[in-house]
Amino acid sequence: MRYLPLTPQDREAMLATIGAASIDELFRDVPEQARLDGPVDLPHHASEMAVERHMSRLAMQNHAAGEGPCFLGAGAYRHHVPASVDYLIQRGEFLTAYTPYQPEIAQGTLQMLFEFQTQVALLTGMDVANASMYDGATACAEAVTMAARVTRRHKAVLSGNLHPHYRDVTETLCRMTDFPITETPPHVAGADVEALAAAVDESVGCVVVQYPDVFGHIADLSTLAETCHNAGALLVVVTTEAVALAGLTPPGAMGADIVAGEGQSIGNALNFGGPYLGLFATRQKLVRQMPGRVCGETVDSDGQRGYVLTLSTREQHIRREKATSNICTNSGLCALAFSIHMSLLGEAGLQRLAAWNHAMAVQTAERLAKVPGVEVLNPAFFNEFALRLSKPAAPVVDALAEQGILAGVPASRLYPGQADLANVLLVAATETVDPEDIESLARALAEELA
Amino acid sequence: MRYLPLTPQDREAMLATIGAASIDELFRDVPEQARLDGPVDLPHHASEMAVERHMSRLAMQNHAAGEGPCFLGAGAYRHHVPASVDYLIQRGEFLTAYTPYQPEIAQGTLQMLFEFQTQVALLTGMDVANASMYDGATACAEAVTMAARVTRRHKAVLSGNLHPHYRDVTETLCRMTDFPITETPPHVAGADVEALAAAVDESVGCVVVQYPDVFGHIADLSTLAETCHNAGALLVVVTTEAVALAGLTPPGAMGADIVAGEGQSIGNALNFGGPYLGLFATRQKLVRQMPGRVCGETVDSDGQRGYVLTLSTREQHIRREKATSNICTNSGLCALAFSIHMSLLGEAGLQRLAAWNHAMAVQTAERLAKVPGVEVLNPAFFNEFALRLSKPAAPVVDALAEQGILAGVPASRLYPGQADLANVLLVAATETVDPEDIESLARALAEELA
Amino acid sequence: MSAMNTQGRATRPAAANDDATNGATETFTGNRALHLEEKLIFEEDAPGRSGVDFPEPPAVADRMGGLARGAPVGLPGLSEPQVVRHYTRLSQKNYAIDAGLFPLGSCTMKHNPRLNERMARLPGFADLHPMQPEATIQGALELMEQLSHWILTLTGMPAVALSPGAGAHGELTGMMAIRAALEHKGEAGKRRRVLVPASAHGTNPATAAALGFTVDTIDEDEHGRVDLKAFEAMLSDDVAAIMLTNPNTCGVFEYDIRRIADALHEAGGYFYCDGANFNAIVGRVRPGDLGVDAMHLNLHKTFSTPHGGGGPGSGPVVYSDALAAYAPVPRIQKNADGTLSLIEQVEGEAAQAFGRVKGFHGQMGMFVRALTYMMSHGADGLRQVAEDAVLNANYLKARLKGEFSLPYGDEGPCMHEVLFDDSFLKGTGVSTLDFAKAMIDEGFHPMTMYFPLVVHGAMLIEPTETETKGALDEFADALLDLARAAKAGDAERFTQAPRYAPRKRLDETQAARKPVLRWQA
Amino acid sequence: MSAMNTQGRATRPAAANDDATNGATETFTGNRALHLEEKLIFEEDAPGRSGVDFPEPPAVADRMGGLARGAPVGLPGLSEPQVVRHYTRLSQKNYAIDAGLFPLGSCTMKHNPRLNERMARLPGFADLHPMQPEATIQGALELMEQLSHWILTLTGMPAVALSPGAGAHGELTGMMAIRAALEHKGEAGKRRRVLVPASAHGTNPATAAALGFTVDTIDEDEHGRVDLKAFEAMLSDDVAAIMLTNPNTCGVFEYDIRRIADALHEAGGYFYCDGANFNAIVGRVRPGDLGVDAMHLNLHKTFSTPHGGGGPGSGPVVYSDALAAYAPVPRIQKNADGTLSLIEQVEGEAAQAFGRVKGFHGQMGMFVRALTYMMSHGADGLRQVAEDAVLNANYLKARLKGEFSLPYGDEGPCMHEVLFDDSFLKGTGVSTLDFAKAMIDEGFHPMTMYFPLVVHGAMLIEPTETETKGALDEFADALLDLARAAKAGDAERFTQAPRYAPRKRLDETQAARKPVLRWQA
Ligand SMILES: Cc1ncc(COP(=O)(O)O)c(C=O)c1O
Ligand SMILES: Cc1ncc(COP(=O)(O)O)c(C=O)c1O
Repeated sequence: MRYLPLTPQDREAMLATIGAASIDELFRDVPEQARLDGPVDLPHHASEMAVERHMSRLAMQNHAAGEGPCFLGAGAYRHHVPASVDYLIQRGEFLTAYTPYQPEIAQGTLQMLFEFQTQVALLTGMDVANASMYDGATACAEAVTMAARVTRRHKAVLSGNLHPHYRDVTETLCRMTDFPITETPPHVAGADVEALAAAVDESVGCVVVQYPDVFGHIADLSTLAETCHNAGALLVVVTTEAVALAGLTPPGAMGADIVAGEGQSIGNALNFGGPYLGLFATRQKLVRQMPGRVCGETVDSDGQRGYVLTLSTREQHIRREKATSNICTNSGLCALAFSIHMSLLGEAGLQRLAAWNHAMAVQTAERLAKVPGVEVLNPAFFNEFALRLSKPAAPVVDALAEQGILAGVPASRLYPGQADLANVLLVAATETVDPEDIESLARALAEELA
Repeated sequence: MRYLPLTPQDREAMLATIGAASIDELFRDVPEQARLDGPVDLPHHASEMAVERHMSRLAMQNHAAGEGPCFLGAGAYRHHVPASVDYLIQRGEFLTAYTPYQPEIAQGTLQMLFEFQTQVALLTGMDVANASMYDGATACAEAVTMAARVTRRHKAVLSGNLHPHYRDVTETLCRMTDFPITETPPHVAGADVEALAAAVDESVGCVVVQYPDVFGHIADLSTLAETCHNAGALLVVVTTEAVALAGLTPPGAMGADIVAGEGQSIGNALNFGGPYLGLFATRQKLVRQMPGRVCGETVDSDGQRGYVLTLSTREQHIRREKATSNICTNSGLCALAFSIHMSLLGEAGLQRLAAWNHAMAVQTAERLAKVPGVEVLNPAFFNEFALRLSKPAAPVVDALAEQGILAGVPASRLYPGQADLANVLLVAATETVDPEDIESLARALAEELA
Repeated sequence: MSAMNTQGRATRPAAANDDATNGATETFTGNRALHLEEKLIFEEDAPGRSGVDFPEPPAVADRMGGLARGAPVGLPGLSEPQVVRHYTRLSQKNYAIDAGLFPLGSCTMKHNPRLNERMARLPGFADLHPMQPEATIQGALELMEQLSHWILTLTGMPAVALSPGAGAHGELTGMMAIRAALEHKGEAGKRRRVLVPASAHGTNPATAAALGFTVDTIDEDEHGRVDLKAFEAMLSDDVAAIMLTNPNTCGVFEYDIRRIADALHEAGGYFYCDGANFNAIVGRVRPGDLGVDAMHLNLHKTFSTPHGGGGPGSGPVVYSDALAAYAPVPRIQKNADGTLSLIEQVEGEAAQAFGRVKGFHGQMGMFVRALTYMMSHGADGLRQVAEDAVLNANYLKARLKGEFSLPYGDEGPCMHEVLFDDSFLKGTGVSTLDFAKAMIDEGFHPMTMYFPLVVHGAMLIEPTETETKGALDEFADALLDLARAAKAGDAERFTQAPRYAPRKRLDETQAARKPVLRWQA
Repeated sequence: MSAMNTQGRATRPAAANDDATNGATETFTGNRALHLEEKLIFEEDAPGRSGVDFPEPPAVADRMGGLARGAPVGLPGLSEPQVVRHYTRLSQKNYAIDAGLFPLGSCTMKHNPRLNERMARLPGFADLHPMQPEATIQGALELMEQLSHWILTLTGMPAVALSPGAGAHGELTGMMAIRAALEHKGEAGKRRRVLVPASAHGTNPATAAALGFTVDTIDEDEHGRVDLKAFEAMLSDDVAAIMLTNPNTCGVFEYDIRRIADALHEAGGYFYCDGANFNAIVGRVRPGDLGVDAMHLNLHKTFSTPHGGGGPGSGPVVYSDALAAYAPVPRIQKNADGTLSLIEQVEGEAAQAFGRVKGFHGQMGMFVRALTYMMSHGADGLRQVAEDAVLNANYLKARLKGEFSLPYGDEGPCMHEVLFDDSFLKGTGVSTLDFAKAMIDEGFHPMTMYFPLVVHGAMLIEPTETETKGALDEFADALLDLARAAKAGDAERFTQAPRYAPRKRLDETQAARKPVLRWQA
C-alpha cells in the first residue's frame, strides 16, 4: 500500500523491540467484543488509477459552472482566480503544516496571517480581524454570541434579508443557548433598515443586517448603527460577497461593530459550498471578546521582528469552558488563498475587479429588464439583484439548466413555502460573465417566460 | 501589466540615475532604420482570464487521448503518472532554477541528476548515463556521432525497423557531416537482426538497432553485439519505450555499447510529442566521449558529500568547437519527472507496471487476432505489436477516431509511400487500457473491416 | 544598513543586522544563503501596480445608490513576480510534513497524498456552485452518499451529518443533537451537567459551555484513564452527557468504555465520543460497538485531508439511533427513480428541534479528498493504518522510555501516541519548552507540549503510520541524545534554542501585552 | 554518529557531523532546523515496498519470446510519503527565481508565470498523442500556427521551424539550412569556414564544428563588438556564414550589424544570428530588418518557459527568404477547407537536402507556455519587456560602476545585461569565483562568471525586467558592500564563502579526476 512505509520485516523488528508478540497485543485494551477480527465490509485498497477513474466518473456527472453561462450567487460567487494562487497554496510548506504552534518554524504561516488580518480589516473598514472562521454563516452566529458577551444582553434582531442559511445557523446556536431571536420578515423590494431600526430597544444585544443583502439590496447603515449604539446594542454587518466591499462604502465606515462575512469569493473556488472562509472583524476595544485565533507581532531574542499566535487566553485550549468560542481548526488555507489573491490584485486591481462586477451586473440587469415577464426589483445593487418573473422561478431555472444555462438561484430554494417569493429569482453577475452569456440568458428566459 | 513591476515613477528615477533622458537613448546603438517606433501588429496585452479562454478553446478542439480508448504508441506512450510527480516538479525550486552552475545552492537538482543517472544506468543495464538529451531521436543521432568519435569510423548501419523519425534525425545529421549511412529495409515480420549483422564490416562504426523495434519486435541482440565487436564496431541500441526495459532483458546485458532512448513514458505526459526526455547511457570506458551534461559526486570543504556537474571538458561551454556535442539546455525537468516516477515505482512497482503492460498487450493481441481481417504479425512483443489489416490502415484509423477510438498508428504515417506497409497498423496497450477499451476496439475494427 | 531597510517601518526592529547564526558572522542583507528575509507585503507597495490585469470595464450608469466606496481600501500594489516570490519565501520559513517528522500528539500529522488534491480540483467538484439545480449535481450528491457509507461502515453507526466544518464544530453539532433530544424528552431543563475528563481537549469543555451546559471535570486514574469509581459517583439525573475521547489524549484506550456507556445510559445521559483519535482504531474497532451516541471524525486527521497551516478541516458527526433524528440539515435522500435529492428542510418534530450548523452542505472539497483516501486504502489498508500508527507509537515509547519519563508507568501498550512528562528533566534547568525548541534545531517539529494538562510538562508524541522505521530511529536517537545532554548539564543547548531557525525564540508575552494585530501605514 | 549514518555507504563521508555553520555548534542529526540533510534515494530502500499500487496483473501466456528480464533492475523500494519528502527536501536545497534575484547573464532568468503551467496542463494539450489523426488535433495545429504568426511578426522574418529542442538545437537547425542552401548552390565543398566572435557562446563554435565547418574566431574591438575591419579582412569565398549574437554576450548591441550583414551577403555568406538575447529587443527591433538569414529563439529565455533546472527548452528558428525552403519538417499547412495539416514529408529538391531534426513536432508543452506569455503581454507589453530589461541592466551598471570595473569603458549604454571584469579585485586575493560565492551568502544567485571569455574574470549580470527597483537596489547595495569589503582586505568573507548554503564550497577537481557518476550498492 503506497502510503504505508513499514515492511513486514520492520513490523517484526519493531514488535521485538517493544516486546510484544503481535499487533493484537497492542490492542489488548479494547474490549474483546469490540475487536473486529478482519476488515470491515468495504472494498479493499485501490490503485491511484482506479480511484482517479472513480472520482472522474462522479465529477463528470455534474455540470461544472464554467461549462456554460453562470449567474449564480446567493452567498457563493464564481470569480476568476489567478493561476498563481492555487500554485502557491499547494506548496507543501503551507499545505501540510499545522496551526503555527511553534512560531520559530512557522513564520511563513504567521506572517501570512498577520497580512491577512490586515487585509480583512482594511476591506471591512474595521480595526482588527481574526485569522478566520469556518464560513460566513458560522461567523455570523459567533458574532451574535460575541455581541451577547459584550453587551450582556442575549437578544438578537436578525434581518429578514439575511441569507437564510446564516439565519438558520445563528438561530440554531441561539436556540440551543436559550438566546432569544427576533426576526424581521424578508423584504424583497429593498433593504429593510427601517424595520430593523424599529425593532431595537434596550433589551437588544445586537442587530444583524446583511450588506449587500440576500436580494442584493444595499443601503446606508449609518442611521441604523446610531440607533443601535443609542440603545446600547451592537451592529453586526454580514457580507456574503467580499468583492462587494471593494466597491461599496465599507461597514466600518457606517458604524458596524462587528463584520462577519464570507471570503470565498476572493481566491477560493466554488467547491460546491465548502471549504469556505469565515471573515471576522471588529473594533480594537472589543478584541478580547473576539472568537478564534489571532496572530500578533513581536520580536525574537535577537530583537528581530516576528509573529506569533496571541491573545490565546480567549481560546479553548487555554481557557476551556470559559473560552470565547470552541473553535480550533479554522480556514487557514482558504485565508492564504484570499490573501494571495488580494496581494495580486492590490488597490488598483481590486478597484477594477469591483468595477467589472458592477458593470456586468448593470448590463445584465438592463438586458433582462427588457425581457417580457421580468421585473428587476432592486433600487440599488452591486453585482447581484432580484428579479420577479411572471412564473415561478424554480421550474424556469431547471428548464434553463437543461440548456446549460445556470440562470440564478430561485428565492424559493432559500425561502421554501413562502408564496410571495415563489417568482423571485436571484441573479449575480461577476467579471466571469461575458456579453454572450448575458444574451443567452436573456433569450432563454424570454422563451421560457413566453 | 501583471508581470512587469516597474512603475512610471521607477522608470523616471532609474533613468535619472543612469543619466539618460529617455528609454530611446538606451537603444541608440540600434541602427535607426531598424528601430520600430511603436508596437508591432499583434494584439495588445490580455488578462489572464482572456488568455485562459483562448487557450481552453483551442484545447477543446482536440480530442484528448484520455477521452476514450487509446492504443497509440510508436514512440510515445500513455501511462498513468502519479499525482505527486506533477506536484513535485512544479515546486518553484525545481521549476524555476537554472542549470546547476552554482552547486552549493543547487544540490537539489544535482542530487536528483545523480539519482537519475543511476536509474537510467540500471534500467538500460549500462555503466553510466548522462543527465539527459532533448529526446530519443536526437539521442540516437548523438549516439551515432559518438560512435564515430570512439571508433574513428564514420559509417553507420541503421535498422530498417528503427523508428523513422529517429532514422530521419540521424540521417539528417550524418548527411550534414558527410557521414555515410547504410540502411536495412523495414522488416515487418520480425526483428531484422540477421540483416543488420550481414551489413557489418570493418568500415562500420556502429550498428543502430531498436529494441523493441518500431513494429514491436524483440530479439536477442547478443549475437549482433558480438558481430559488431568482432568487426570493431559499436552496437547502439535504441529504445522508444522505457517501460519495456523493465520487462525485458536490458540492452546492457546483451552487449550494447550505447543505449539511446526515449524516457517520456516514465513520468511524462504525451504532450503532443514534446518536451520529451532523451536517455543516453554507455560503458564506463567511453564516458569521456559521451555528449551532454553529467553530474558527479564530490565533497565540500567540510568533507561533506555533495554533487557537481563534472567532466565538462567534453562540453561546448569549455571546449567550444572541440566539444563532444553542442547541447546545452537538456531535458532537466522531464528527467526529474522520470526520476520521481521511478522512485515511486521502485523495484516492485516497476516490475508490476511492466507485467501489466505486457498482460494488456497480450490480451489486446489475442482479442484482435479473432477479428476477421486482422493478422497479428509479431512472434514476440512487449506492449506494442503490428497488425496486418485486410484494408489500408489509415482510413480505418480515421473512421475509428470519429467514434472516439484511437486505434493505433498506421504504418503509412511513418513509412509514407511504402505500399507493402499500407495495411499495417501499430497497436500499443499500456496499463491504462482496460477490458472495455479492448472490446470497443475489437468491435469497431470488426465493423470497419467487414 | 541596507537600502532594504531605509524604508523600514516603525514595526521593524532597528537591529536587523544582528541576524547571523551564533552571532559569529553577519551578512549585509540579513539573508543567509537560502534563508531569505521577507518584508511585509504592505512594505512592497507601489501605487497603481497590480498582479491582475483587467481591460477597461464597460461604462455603465452607476447603480450603487450613492454607496460607491469613497476611500481606497489601502492595499499595496505589487506585480505577480513579487507576489509569487513573497509567498515562496514565506513558505520557506515553515516546517511541514512534506519536509519531515511532525509528531504533534493529538494532531495526526500524516502524509497528505497529492492524489487527494488532484481529485478535489476536478472541475466537476471544484467549479460546482452549491445552489445549482439538483439535476446538475448528481455526481456530487453521489459522492456524499458514498462518503457517508464509508463513514457509517467504519464507525458502525446508523446516521451521519457531514456538514460540520471541523472537529470542534462536530462536537457542537453532536452536543446540539443531545440537547435537542433532551428537549424532546422534556429533560433539557433538568440535565445541565456535562462530564468531561481532565485530560480532554479544550474544545470539549468549550463546546459544552457554548451550549449552556455546566462542565464537571472527571479525574483520571493512575493509568491516565477515567476513574470509573469517580465517574459513577458523579452520575445523577442532572447529567446530560459525558464527552469522552477514545483513545484518550494520554494515548491509551479507555478499557472501561462499555461500562462507562452502560452506566451513563442507565442514568439517562448520552455518550459523546471525541473521535479525534479515530485514526488509532479505524478498521479495527467500531465506536458503534462501544455504546457511543455521537462522535465526530476529523477528516483532516484520520483521513489525511491537509491541515493547511490551520484548516480548513471537516468534522462529520455520526449518531446512534437515539440521536439520528436530531441530525442537522442538509441530508441526502435517494429517490424512487435512483436520483438523489438534497434535503434542506426537515419536517416534523425533529426539524423543530434542530436546524442547520453551516452554510450550504459542508466541506465538499474535504469530502472528495477523504473519500479518495479511504478508497485508496480500502478496508484492509485502513485497518493497517491503525495498526501501523499504534505500532509506531509503541516503538517510540520502547526506544525512548529509558531516558524519558512515563507519567503512568509502563504497564500496558499505548495507542497511536505516547505521553511523557517532564520529570526526567527535573533539576536540569531545561523545561519542556526548551526541550521542544532544541528539537527544532535537530530538524524535527516538536511534539505537542503541555497537553494534556493532567501531567506536568506533558510531551505527547504521535508519529503516525506514514513514518518509516528509519525516520523513527533517527528521531529516537536524537531525542535520547538530547535527553542525555540535558541530564549532563548542557542546558545552553536548550535554553538558547532554536539557533538555526528563521527566528530565535519569539517573545509571546510582549505579543499579548500590547497586541499589534495588523500592519499600520 | 546518528543511526541515520550507521547504514552509510562508502560514498558517504565519515565526517557527517562536521556540518554545523561556522563550526560553532553541532547538531546530532546534522540537520539545522529547516535545513534538512537527505540521503540518496537508494539509501532508503526496503525491498518490496512501492509508492505505486497495482492490482495483480491478469495472468497471460508470456509472449516475450524468452527475453523476459531475468535480473532485477535494482531500484530501491519506497512508499509515497518518503518520495514526496525526499524531493521536497532536495528542492529546498535549490535557489530559484521564485525565491530571489537570479541575475545569470545570458540566461534570462525572468519570472515564470504559473498561468503558463496551467495552460500547458489542459488535457487537450497535455494528453494529446503526437500521432493522433489530423481531425483530432486541429486545436494543437492552430496553436502552432498562432505561435508561428507571433514569432514571425516579432522577428520580421518570413519562415519559422518550431521543432528544435533548445537554443543550441536551433543553431544546429539554422546552420543545417545554411549548409543545405550551400549544397543546393553547389558551394558546400568550397565554403567551409564559419566566422564566430571570440565572445560567442560555446554552442556557436560547437554547432559549426558539429556540421563539419571550420571555426574562425573574430576578435572584438575595444567596445566589446565585432571588429569590423578584422571581420571584413576575413571574408572570402570560402566563408559559409557568420554566427553573431546580437545583442552580444558583452551586453551591447552590434551597431555595425547592417554593414556586417551586407558585407557578408556580398561575399556570398549567410548570416546566422544567435537570438538568445532577443529579450533585449523584442517588440522594438526586428531581426528581419537587420539582414539576418537564420536565428533561433530560446522560448525558455525570452518567452518565459521555465528553465526547469536545465531544461526542457524550445528553440524555434526563423529563416529569411533565402533559407525558408530549407526549413526542416514537420510544417503546418492550411487547407482549402480551413483545416490544418501537418506536413511530415516535403517534396522536391529542398526535401532531398534537409529532413527532420527531432522526433514528432517539437516542444508542444513549451509552445503553449510561450504563446500564453506572448498573448499575456501583447505587442505593447513585449515592447515594454525589452525596455524594462534594458533599463534594469543600465540601472545596475550605473549603481555599480563606481566600485566595479567595466572592461570596455563607459561610453554607451548596455542592453539587457552588463559586463564587468575582475580588475577591481586586483590585489585583493579575491577572485571572481570567490566573489560569486560571497553573493550566495547574501541571498543572491551569482551572475554568470568567467563568460564571455574575452574579458578577465568576467561577471555578466542580467537582472531581467521582472525585478523591482527595490530588489535591484538591495542587490546593488550588497554588491557595493562586498566590493568595498574585498578592497578593504576582508578576503576571508570571500574565500570561506559560502558559509550558509547547504554545502560549503564543493571540490570540482576531485569530481572530475575520478568521476563517480552513479550510486553503487
Ligand atoms: C482530541 C481533540 N479533540 C478535538 C479537537 C478539535 O478538532 P478541530 O481542530 O478539527 O476543531 C482536536 C484538535 O486538535 C483534538 O486533538
Ligand atoms: C548566447 C547563447 N547562445 C546559445 C545558448 C544555448 O541555448 P540553449 O541552452 O537553449 O541550448 C545560450 C544559453 O545559455 C546562450 O546564452
